[in-house]
Amino acid sequence: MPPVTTAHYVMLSAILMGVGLFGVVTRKNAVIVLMGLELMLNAANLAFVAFARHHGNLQGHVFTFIVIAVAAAEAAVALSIMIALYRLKGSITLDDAQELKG
Amino acid sequence: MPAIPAAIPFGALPGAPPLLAAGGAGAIDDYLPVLIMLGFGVVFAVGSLTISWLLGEKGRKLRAKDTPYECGMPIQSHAHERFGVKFYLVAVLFILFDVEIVFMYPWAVSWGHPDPNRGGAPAMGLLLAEVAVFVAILVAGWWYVVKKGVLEWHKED
Amino acid sequence: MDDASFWLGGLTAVTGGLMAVTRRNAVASVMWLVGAFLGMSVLFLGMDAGFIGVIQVLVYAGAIMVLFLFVIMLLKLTPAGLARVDRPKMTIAGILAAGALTAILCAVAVASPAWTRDGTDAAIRARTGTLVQGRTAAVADRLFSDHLLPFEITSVLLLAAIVGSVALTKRKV
Amino acid sequence: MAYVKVKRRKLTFAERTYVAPIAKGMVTTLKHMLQLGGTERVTMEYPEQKWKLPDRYRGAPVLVKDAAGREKCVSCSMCEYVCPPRAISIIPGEIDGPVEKAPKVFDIDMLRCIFCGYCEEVCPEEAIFMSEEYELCGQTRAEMVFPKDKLYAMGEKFGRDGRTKDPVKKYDRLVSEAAAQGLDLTK
Amino acid sequence: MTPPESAAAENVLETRTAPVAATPDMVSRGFDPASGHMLLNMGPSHPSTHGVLRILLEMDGEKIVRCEPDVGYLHRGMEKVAEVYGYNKFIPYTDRFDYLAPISNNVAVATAAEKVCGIELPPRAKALRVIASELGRISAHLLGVGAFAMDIGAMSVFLYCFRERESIYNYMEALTGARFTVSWTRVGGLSRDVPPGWLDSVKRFVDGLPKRVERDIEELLTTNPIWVDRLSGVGVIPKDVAVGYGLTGPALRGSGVEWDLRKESPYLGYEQYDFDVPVGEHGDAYDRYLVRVEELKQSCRIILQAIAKLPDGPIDVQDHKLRLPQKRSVLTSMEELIHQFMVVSEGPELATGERYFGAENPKGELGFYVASDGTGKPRRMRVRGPSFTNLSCLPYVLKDAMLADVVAILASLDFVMGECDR
Amino acid sequence: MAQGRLATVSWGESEEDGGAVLTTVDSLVNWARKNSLWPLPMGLSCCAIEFMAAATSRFDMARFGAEVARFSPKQADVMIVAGTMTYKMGEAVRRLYDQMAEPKWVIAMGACASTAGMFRTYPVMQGIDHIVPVDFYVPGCPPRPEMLINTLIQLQKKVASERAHKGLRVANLKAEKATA
Amino acid sequence: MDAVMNWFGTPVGSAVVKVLVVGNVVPLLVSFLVWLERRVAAWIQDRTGPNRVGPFGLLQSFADLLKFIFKEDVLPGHVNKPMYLLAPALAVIPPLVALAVIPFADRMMIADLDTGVLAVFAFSSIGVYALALGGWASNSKYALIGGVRASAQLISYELVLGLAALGVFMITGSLRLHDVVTDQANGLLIDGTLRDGFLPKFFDWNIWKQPLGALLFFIAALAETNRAPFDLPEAESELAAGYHTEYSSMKFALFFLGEYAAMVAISGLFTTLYLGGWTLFGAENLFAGTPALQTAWQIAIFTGKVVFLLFTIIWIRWTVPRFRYDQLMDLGWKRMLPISIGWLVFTALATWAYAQHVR
Ligand code: SF4
Ligand code: SF4
Ligand code: SF4
Repeated sequence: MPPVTTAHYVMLSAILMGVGLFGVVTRKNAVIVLMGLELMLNAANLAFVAFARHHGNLQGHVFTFIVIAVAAAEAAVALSIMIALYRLKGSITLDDAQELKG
Repeated sequence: MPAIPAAIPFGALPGAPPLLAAGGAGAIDDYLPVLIMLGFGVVFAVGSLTISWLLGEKGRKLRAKDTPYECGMPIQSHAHERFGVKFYLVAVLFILFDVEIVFMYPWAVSWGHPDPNRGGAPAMGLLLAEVAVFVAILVAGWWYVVKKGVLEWHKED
Repeated sequence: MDDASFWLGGLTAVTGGLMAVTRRNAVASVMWLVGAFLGMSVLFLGMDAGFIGVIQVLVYAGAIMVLFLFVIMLLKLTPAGLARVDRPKMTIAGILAAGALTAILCAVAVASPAWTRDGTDAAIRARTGTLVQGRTAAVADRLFSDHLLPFEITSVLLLAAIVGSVALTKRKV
Repeated sequence: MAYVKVKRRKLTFAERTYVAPIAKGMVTTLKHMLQLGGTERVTMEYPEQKWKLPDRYRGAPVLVKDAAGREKCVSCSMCEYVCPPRAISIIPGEIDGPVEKAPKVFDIDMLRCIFCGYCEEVCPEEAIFMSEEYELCGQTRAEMVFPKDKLYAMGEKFGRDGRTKDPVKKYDRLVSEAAAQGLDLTK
Repeated sequence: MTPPESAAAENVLETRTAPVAATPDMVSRGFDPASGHMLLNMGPSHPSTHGVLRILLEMDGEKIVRCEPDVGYLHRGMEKVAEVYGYNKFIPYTDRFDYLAPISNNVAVATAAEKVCGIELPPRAKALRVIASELGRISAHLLGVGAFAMDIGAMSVFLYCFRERESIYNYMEALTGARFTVSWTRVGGLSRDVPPGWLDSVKRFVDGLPKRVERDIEELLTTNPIWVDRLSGVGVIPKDVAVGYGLTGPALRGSGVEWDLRKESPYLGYEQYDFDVPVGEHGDAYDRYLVRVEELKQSCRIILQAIAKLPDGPIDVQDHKLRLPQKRSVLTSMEELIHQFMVVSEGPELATGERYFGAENPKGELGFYVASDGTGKPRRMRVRGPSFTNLSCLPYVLKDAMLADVVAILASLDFVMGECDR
Repeated sequence: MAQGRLATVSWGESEEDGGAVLTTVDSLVNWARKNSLWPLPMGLSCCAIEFMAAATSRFDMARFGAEVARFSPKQADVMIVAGTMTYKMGEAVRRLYDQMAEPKWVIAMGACASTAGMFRTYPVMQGIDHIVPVDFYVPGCPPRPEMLINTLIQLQKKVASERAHKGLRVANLKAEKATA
Repeated sequence: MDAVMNWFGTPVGSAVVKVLVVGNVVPLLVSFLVWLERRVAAWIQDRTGPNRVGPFGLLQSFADLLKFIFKEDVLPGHVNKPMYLLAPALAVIPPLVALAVIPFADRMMIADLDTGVLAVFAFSSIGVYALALGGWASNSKYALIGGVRASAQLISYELVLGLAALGVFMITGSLRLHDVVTDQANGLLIDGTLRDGFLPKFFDWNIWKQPLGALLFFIAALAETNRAPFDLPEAESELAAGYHTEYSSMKFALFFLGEYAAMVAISGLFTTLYLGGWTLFGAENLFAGTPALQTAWQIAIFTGKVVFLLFTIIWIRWTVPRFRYDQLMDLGWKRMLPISIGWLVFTALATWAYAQHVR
């Protein structure tokens, strides 16, 4: 097997990004969509750290750290919105949310 | 001015290099034993579940065994009913505060170890100021939560 | 070691992620995703980002996913509930979109010699002098000196999130 | 009158912090652990040690015979009548000799018996007694219905000096009282 | 060899794997499945329902919206038994009412029967009955407090309480021959007098009891903030509500109502003793706990006084229509033998009349309404079980309570299902 | 019949079982089972108080490892029915019995559980063996705590003489597969 | 043969050996602990406790364990099977893994991580899933309420745990647990001179420098391990057996095991953070000449401290009543959280002042 290079990490990151995207696009359940999003964020983190290693500095690490924090905040708020929505509508499929718009 | 980095209160000597602290090795080497332990744990758990499945007494299938315990009565309504939103709020607050605490840990390391040799370490005064702001915001969040009565269990949300 | 960790972590992460987005049962999704994050953590460790690896477990697997689990338990998202892939058109679209994205990114990665040829350990060490070690103290020093502002902004963001979620979920504000 | 309001003490700050009262409680439990101050261990190692039963203890009911080995019970059925759970069933025997009829069948269903002692209380012949036996258990119901001979055997074994072993010997007394009047009942 | 019952059991095993549900149809009783409320079934086999009480809770999240107690899991047809078996044979059954203080029930039912025909007991019998029923009260309150503590998690206190109760069991055993199903009283007297040395050892025990209670119970609970917080303000029953539901005993006095039959309508010479009756102020679980602990100590006082001035004399009314004759005389005198047969088979002859008598038992007012037609068996005997009445306030106290408080509230009411369902 | 302590009923380790010799596996399994009889307390009425007393300081059932009362039937080994069982209660008892995991035993503690004792009345089930198989009947109303502990010891003996390995799933895997 | 021996010399090999040793000692320790719990409970309650199985009843836990193995393995039809099976496994793995980071003698630990305590927290945070899943998958009301409450309790006190421990690291300046221990073993540095000797070394323990922190940590640790007075998840009498109501045989035993293993782990962590780990005021170097003996001696010291802590935890359990759910949450969020933040600020200011003073 060839030695693992930055390219490998980037490819892995891309695959994970794809998986996340797949979840986001196909799933109707908002909670799972959100999970897909978290997966995509993580894929990005992976790339960050890979680049940090590639460039021999810690910027990526710091950045990832902060991204994780932001992800937590994002998850909290997004799920809160869902709860509020659920209380309003009694379900949380995304289509219902679209109705809300109109 | 003592020879030892002074800012470590009550006196700490830099510890001797631990045996397994792999000098030049990467993080994965440090963590490998943990992974091994994890593997052991998995084997242990799965193993004991399997063993008890194999060695357990063969029981008869009874309809009653497939109903949950409800003090000996038939179930009254489904278990997965709606829960107080309180629990959810606790979880939300937990992750937010948890993240804040996670930020504090590296800060504590910087704070307790302002080794001049390490280069680029922030000064103590700066650190103090930073954390003051941070803690103030943390406390503000906490105060808001308490004031909103989120943690009052006797009141419905 | 690094290579093994890549394959192990990568496999876990991808499997976990795939399972997570395709499970009918939302709770199963959460648990698969937890698995994916553990794999991801192994990947970080493989890149000598020990601190990030641990934080990944602590925050993602140990906190954020707990929140997801709570929400699912709270909202009765049982298997018979809502969690279904039931939009065939969207499924195809999803596969196409995801596939395209992945393919493009992979192609870029493979095609870039900077990442392949110069991306090995030896090459990086030769280029930067040393392999960067994401130890706590190092990350901390960077965070509290150069990246002061993001740090404080994050705290404000967290505060906003607290206020936001409380305001959103509490009925009587 | 003598109604008093219960006092509800306000907890002091030290008590409010949980630490002080818990520490106090821990001292108490430590005393118990170390058996200080009248808190000795009271466990009785049961199968080896046994509780000394008081004289009046009401164990399983048993039948006794008199000194001459004659059945005292006359099947008067008083006990059968009074027994609240109706644990006793008697089939009277034939009248035989100077004493009245002895029971042909005398069963006590030990699983029914509630050890109330009413049978002992009412028996006009002092034929049935509450023994010291309490270590009974059985795997079937049938084996716990004790027939007459078993009850007599238990009477031999578990009768107690104060009560069953030395009951008022009615028959003997009747004999002696009659003898005083010049009659000989033994014939 | 195998009795038919066991054979039946085998069959049953094969055929009855899933018993048919026989639960109340909650929907017909106003439960709305769409409300999102949860129905939680507590009991009959539940660690904290003290026997076989069953409560159906309709809950909104953690809050109880409605509560339906379901009693009768221990209904044993006691009143009917009394009508068939007569007064004396009913006494063992009264042991099984409030089985935490059987001797108090014994005393109550015998006194009730005596009241019907206006029998006056000899003073020694009265005093002994007082001693015994106060011992019963101590033992009941010890278990009440101990079980309360156990439900709140202080397991050790429960065992300390039981340690003290064991001593009471010993005295009961020495006095009556059984640990707690004593069957001690008879209409018109007692079955046995106290054995030698008994009074002294009871005195010694009662002397030291308050101190031990302070050490083992109060020290661990009364000022423990966990305990106080769990109890105070929980399950509040205001005065008027308590009176309205007809609560009695510590449950009533915990709400601050000054009512104790030993003071209000003294029987068995309770007026001769000097004792206090504790009452609460707030009517919450903590008050009920305090009242019990204090009552326990007051009982010790009563016992000491009663022992101090215990008169000599007979323990029975000397009436062969009521009490069994002396065994010795039965054995020798034909007349006495006939009396014996009559009393056993006909039962004690009481006057004709109807009368209610309530005794202040550990759980509250244990009342007997006796309708006597002059024979040895009551025409009708109605039993007023304090636990039943005390439990009737459950829907009130549990409404709007939190699920977590249910245990504390139940334990503070301190009921016994044997007496509730009878 | 009437020799010796009445309680010591001997179990047919020899004749009826065809002289079965207990294997080492059996003795190991039985050793574990008999020393860890966790009760499922069915404290229905007065006898429950004596059941509790058996667990308290003086009698201390814990000495035999049997103090861990589990209210969840799935975790208990021996159901101790202590008290009067009414027909109304019977259903619940039976359901709990069914929910217990094998191997399980039942002790009918007290006159009421064994035969209904003094309650020959309409609401009371005349003995719990109408709905659950009983291993041991304990007379008494209530039985002394010692009596219960004695029964527990007898039950231990009974457990020790059982043939355990035949019941284990490993021994039945093939048969299970065949039926499936 | 040599190859095998050599492999044991490699980091991986030695790690495997240690894992096997620790992994097998911990269940042993747990069984001892269960026995201790039952005996201590008995002593407190004037009883004898299990004394029939083996000497002093020491084999009691093994009998229980074996019984569970041979008990019918009920897989009820009403549960969500994969999650139902996953929960007990998740209950037992995290504490085991957390133990891998704790040093039990000088340079003796399975993994010496530079994230140290964070790693411990990270692993133990996975334990929440055991309770939540156990309750949820059981599909039973008692279990569900129990599980949700238990997990809410766990996460709430995780915060306090984290905040309380922070003070130690502000002093030590390293998350590495080995450093934390060595930092407590030097003696006090007063006015720039290092005071050696028994007393300074005694007062070098973090429990003296961080008394309130230690107390908060200890209380939070009780809550994290579901011990009295925080043992509501499984002992709250209104919920029967709580989240593991529906579990039988080995699955239940695994919950049990996991809980006690968590107790061991958290006691080990407390010992490391506040009680000087394997050190004993210099006495830990008694056998400096013979490394093997020295290590054994240090392990003994460490184990002694841990057992003492475990004993204290048991002792508390049999003394106090239990909190109510809302009181517990109030205590965590409204009292311990602000107090620990306050303590944090105090520590920061104190160390800062000290640093200024020294400079
Ligand atoms: S003791 Fe009572 S229940 Fe037993 S046989 Fe005698 S009268 Fe009947
Ligand atoms: S035992 Fe006594 S009461 Fe019973 S039948 Fe015999 S003589 Fe009569
Ligand atoms: S046997 Fe006696 S003590 Fe036991 S439940 Fe029945 S009546 Fe009560």
